[in-house]
Amino acid sequence: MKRLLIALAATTCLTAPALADDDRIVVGFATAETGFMQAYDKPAQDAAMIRIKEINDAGGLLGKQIEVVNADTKTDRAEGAKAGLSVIDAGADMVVVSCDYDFGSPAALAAESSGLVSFFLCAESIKAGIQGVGPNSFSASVLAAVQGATMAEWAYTKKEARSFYRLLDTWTEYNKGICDGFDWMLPQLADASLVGEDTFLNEDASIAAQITRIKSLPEEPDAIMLCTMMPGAVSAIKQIRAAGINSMILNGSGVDGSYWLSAVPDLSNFFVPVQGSIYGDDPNPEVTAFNAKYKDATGGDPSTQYVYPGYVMIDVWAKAVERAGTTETSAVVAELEKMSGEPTLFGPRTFTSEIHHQNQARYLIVETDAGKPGVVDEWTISKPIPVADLMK
Amino acid sequence: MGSLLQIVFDALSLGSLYALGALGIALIFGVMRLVNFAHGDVIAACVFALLWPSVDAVAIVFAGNLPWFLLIPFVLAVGAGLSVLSELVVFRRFRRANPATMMIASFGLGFVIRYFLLMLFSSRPKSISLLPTLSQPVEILGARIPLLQLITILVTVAVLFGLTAFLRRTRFGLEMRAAAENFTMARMLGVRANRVIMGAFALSGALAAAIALILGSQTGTANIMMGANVMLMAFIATVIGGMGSLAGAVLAGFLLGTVATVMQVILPPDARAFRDAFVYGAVILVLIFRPQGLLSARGTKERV
Amino acid sequence: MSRSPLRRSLATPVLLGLILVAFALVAWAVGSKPFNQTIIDIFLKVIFAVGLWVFIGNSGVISFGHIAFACLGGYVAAWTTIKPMMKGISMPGLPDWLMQTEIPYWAAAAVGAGWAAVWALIFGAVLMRLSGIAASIATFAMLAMVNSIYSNWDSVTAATSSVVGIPIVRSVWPYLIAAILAVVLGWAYGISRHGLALRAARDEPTAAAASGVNIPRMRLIAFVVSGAIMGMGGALYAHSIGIVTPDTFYLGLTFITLSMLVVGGMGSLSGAVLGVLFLSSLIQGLRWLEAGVQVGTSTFALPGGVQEIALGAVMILILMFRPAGIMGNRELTLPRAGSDTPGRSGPTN
Amino acid sequence: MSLLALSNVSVRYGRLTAVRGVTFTLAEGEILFITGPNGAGKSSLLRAIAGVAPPAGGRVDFADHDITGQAPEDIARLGLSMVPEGRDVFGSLTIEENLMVGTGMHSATRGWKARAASELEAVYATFPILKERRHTQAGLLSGGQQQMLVIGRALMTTPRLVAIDEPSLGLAPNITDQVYERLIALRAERKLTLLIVEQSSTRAMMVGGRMMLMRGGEIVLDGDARALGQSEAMQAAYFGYGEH
Repeated sequence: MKRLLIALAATTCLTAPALADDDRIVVGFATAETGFMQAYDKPAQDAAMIRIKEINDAGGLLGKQIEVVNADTKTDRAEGAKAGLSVIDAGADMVVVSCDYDFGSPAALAAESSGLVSFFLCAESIKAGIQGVGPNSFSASVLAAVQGATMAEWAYTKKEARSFYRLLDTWTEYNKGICDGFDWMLPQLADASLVGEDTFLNEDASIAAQITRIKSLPEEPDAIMLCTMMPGAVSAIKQIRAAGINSMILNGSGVDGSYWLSAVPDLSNFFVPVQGSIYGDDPNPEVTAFNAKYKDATGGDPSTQYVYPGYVMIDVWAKAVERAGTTETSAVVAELEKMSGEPTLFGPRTFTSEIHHQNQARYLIVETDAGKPGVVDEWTISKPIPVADLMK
Repeated sequence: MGSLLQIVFDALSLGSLYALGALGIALIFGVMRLVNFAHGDVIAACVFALLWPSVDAVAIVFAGNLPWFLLIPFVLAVGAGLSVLSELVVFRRFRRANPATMMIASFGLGFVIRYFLLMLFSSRPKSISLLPTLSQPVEILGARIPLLQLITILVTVAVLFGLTAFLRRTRFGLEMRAAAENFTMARMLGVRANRVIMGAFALSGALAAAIALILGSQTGTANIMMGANVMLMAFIATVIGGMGSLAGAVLAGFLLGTVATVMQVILPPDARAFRDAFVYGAVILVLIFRPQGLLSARGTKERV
Repeated sequence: MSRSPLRRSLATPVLLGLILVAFALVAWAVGSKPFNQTIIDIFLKVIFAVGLWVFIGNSGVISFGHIAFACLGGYVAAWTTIKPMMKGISMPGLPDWLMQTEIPYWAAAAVGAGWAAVWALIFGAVLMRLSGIAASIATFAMLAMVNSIYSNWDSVTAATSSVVGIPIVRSVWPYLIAAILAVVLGWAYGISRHGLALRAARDEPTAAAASGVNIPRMRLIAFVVSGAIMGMGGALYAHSIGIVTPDTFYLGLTFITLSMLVVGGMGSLSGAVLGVLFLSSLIQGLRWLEAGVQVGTSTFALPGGVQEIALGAVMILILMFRPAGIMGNRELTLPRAGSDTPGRSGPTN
Repeated sequence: MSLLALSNVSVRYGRLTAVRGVTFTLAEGEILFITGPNGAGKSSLLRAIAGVAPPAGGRVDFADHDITGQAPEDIARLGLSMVPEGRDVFGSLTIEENLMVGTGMHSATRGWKARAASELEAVYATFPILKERRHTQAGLLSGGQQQMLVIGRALMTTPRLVAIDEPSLGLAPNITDQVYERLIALRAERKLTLLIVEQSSTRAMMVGGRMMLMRGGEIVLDGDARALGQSEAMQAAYFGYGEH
């Protein structure tokens, strides 16, 4: 890993733009190496590097070694645009951009206007793709709405939840996406009802008023759909449980990971959808093998499921390049759009000319019981969420 | 009845946080006309002091494992120490600067602290189980109140009483109150400027640490931005209360907490997201009708 | 004295304009896309800092709220330049006539300036009655209010989500023209009757009030002019990266622009412009160091995050040793004939 | 041996020079009145001596220490007590608290509490109204009472020199008399040195002692108060006849 980093650093010299030539395939990472997004971009990027190394070790892509160039977005939009332009100047054939749509899109737009394929590391908004960037942009993750819909349908079917409470943190689009998917699914579930809803802000020091509203319900809801993300999520969960509310809590993937569980000791009845398990109990043994490989490369276990999309990204892109026989944008995009249920380590992936994102996906359900998370089930929503509903 | 009581507790506990924050800002403003934007970052730094620097997702708890009777003094000392250090290294050299320059300098300092924490700990929020026994609910007059909420209110009341006693009954408190009102005059009476200012910074830092302990136990996370929201509200409370007036700052802190809680309760769901817009609108209204604040400190000359 | 005061003070915008042109020429000569983007970013910051200066520098009241006007301008760009079909999806609540509007970016910048000016007039009419810290806090409350509304008004601003589809302008020239326009506007305001009266009121409030200067009204005029400049900057900012979100125009941008103004020296227009150029160069330099610099055979790189820490430290140091900023209330002018030092015509405290 | 010595002291605010090249000495136990019209630089001179506005040039010695540019609190601790113009009472503190603020500078010496208590009684004896309202917030006092308070507060620090800016401002004439009586008594008891700024020379002529006249930041006359007060030169200098 260290040698890899040195190699990366050496290729990062922004002042000497290299010209693209046919002997090299260059992947440009315009991601956050510093600032807030770094904690989200780096793990997925490490996973992407693992897949790149695997491909290079196996003889490369189209017989060429994949090279990497980096530019730091500093978790800043204006810097993001610059970073995108830098990696393009450095000869990137494909541009990888920051995990979050808001922070990744300036670089993706730069790639789009240069006619290059761009991939969001793990953005979960419908905009991270055709709708928000252009026809050459993709996301490696699954839509947030699918997470909300998955949790609603699964809790209804497997846990017989009938009364739902919806608590939305209006801080980000990701949070709203989860609740949008939940809203789409709920009316399709016979005799399931929404008994109340409320909003809060991630940075709120206390959500006591919101909790009081839940407690004033005639009876505790079966499930609380909590649409939020870190860091406010921990605070909200802790305060809900501290107030003595024991309903099951449904979440998006953003709260996956055991690193924060010590904050809410003995947390139970808590459910998260994940693309793969970091807890060593994934039904697919290859995922556990990947986790070991990740540990070798980075020195630590994956801390959340958001490591995995980085691996999937290089995987599907490399397959498309291989099939197209070139890195030329239109050919690669055409091959990607042909993928339907393409198997990957972390579930099948589908891209169409209408949507470059997953509007239906297999999710593992992780339950945290007495402070111990573990995979308890697997669920795929009964039908994909229509693009029209996602765009509303 | 039960739910009304609950709302009262919600408002009081949120107000407590704002009041403690406002007090920390007003203390320093009083003695040196500095609006200290680094206060929020001192709060965050106090929480991170419990952890060992590492950029891994899992927090390496270090001082956080101390028993409570050591943990609390430790955090208070960190807050006070960091705050005094900022005065020694930075603010001491701005005594003669105008308040705008000082304000920007304090922002610069906050920036440095924040990015230092970011470098050591990364932006990923770390979870810590601080004083976990406080997360139990308790039953009071038919309302189930989280124990921590109760403790927050009690601690705030205790801090307020303690601080009042300190300011009223001790010589240092007397000097500090005199200095807060007219710094130059106090110096002409032999009050040592550096000592009083350092004292104010130490107290303010300890108050930041108290907020850090409450926020840490309440949210279970250490996050580099965690002080920002409290600080902004506290900052506003200080002004509404009448800059330099400690009683006003506390009063306005509770008022803001109450307004925010009540808004959350009475606004219809669609408007709830706009809660903060209403709160800030109310702030502007208060300032229009009482530009000097609710309780303006008598004799405090404003220099901006 | 042979030259008139007007002609002498004319040297200030001309010199500042020449410096900006020089930056643009360097960008054009280097021809690197990211460097070009860096220069665009600097020009945008110049617009913001000059906008801030028009109000803060002349009135002496610190405003934390001006980025709200940039936000208003940025969203005007989104409302008026995105293709109607895309707007229908992301912002369905827009009125029909606005939905159908599609104007070029420069027109959007002008409309953005006008829209921001209107709101500056409305907010200003209320806020300008305040002074001192109360005024600063009220402007901050205004920023927070605008941010909260734009972050939640789903149908018109798409709430917190990025509004996309704003045509991106990557050429450096329009930004150069806008920055020079802002400088000229700021200069013209500064030497106008209103600007002079407001500065007099800043330095000698009692005397000014006694001589019949209506301070709130003078401040309101400055507020509106500066709001318009900020609105123009906000619209162009949107065109420089192609997206807008409410949190782009919040505390981060507020503090960086304010810092640039204070470091440069908020007493003078030259301070506003040079503060931007100085801090931007410093930031850029530190970023290059962070990315790694080849020294002989070894690469020297600062650890990530050092740039921000160093920036904060340098800011503090400058303020420590030059509390009135780099320019110390002086304007950049041509040296006067004779032995006089340059820049004596600036406002003094 | 002089207690206070100024040599060539000047004070500037920005480009404005308020005091230019003032030189004089003041012996222990002496009483000096500085008079002069508005804007003559009297208050600026006092502020420079007290260390509030450090002199731009020159040197100030007090009690064998060079106090030029020293912090106000250090100067106060050497025994120079200053009563600035404008009744700077601590409005939210009670009268008694106001009086006690300055006693803290002796807290390192033995028996200071007892001495502070006896000083307090002495001040109360001079101004009984202060004792009556001892627990009232100082901000609620009338102007005259505030003036008594600031003078009393200065005396509480057992100073060697008291510098007072316009002690009679806003005081009823009979109270002014009491204030002066007390000051003169203290001068006799403890060899207290007095430096008093008054706009008019009337009081100086009544009390006697030394008088200086300031104009345009400079000392234009210096001599015995009674002799000077009656001279033609005084009138001319005060109003600046014959200069323009």
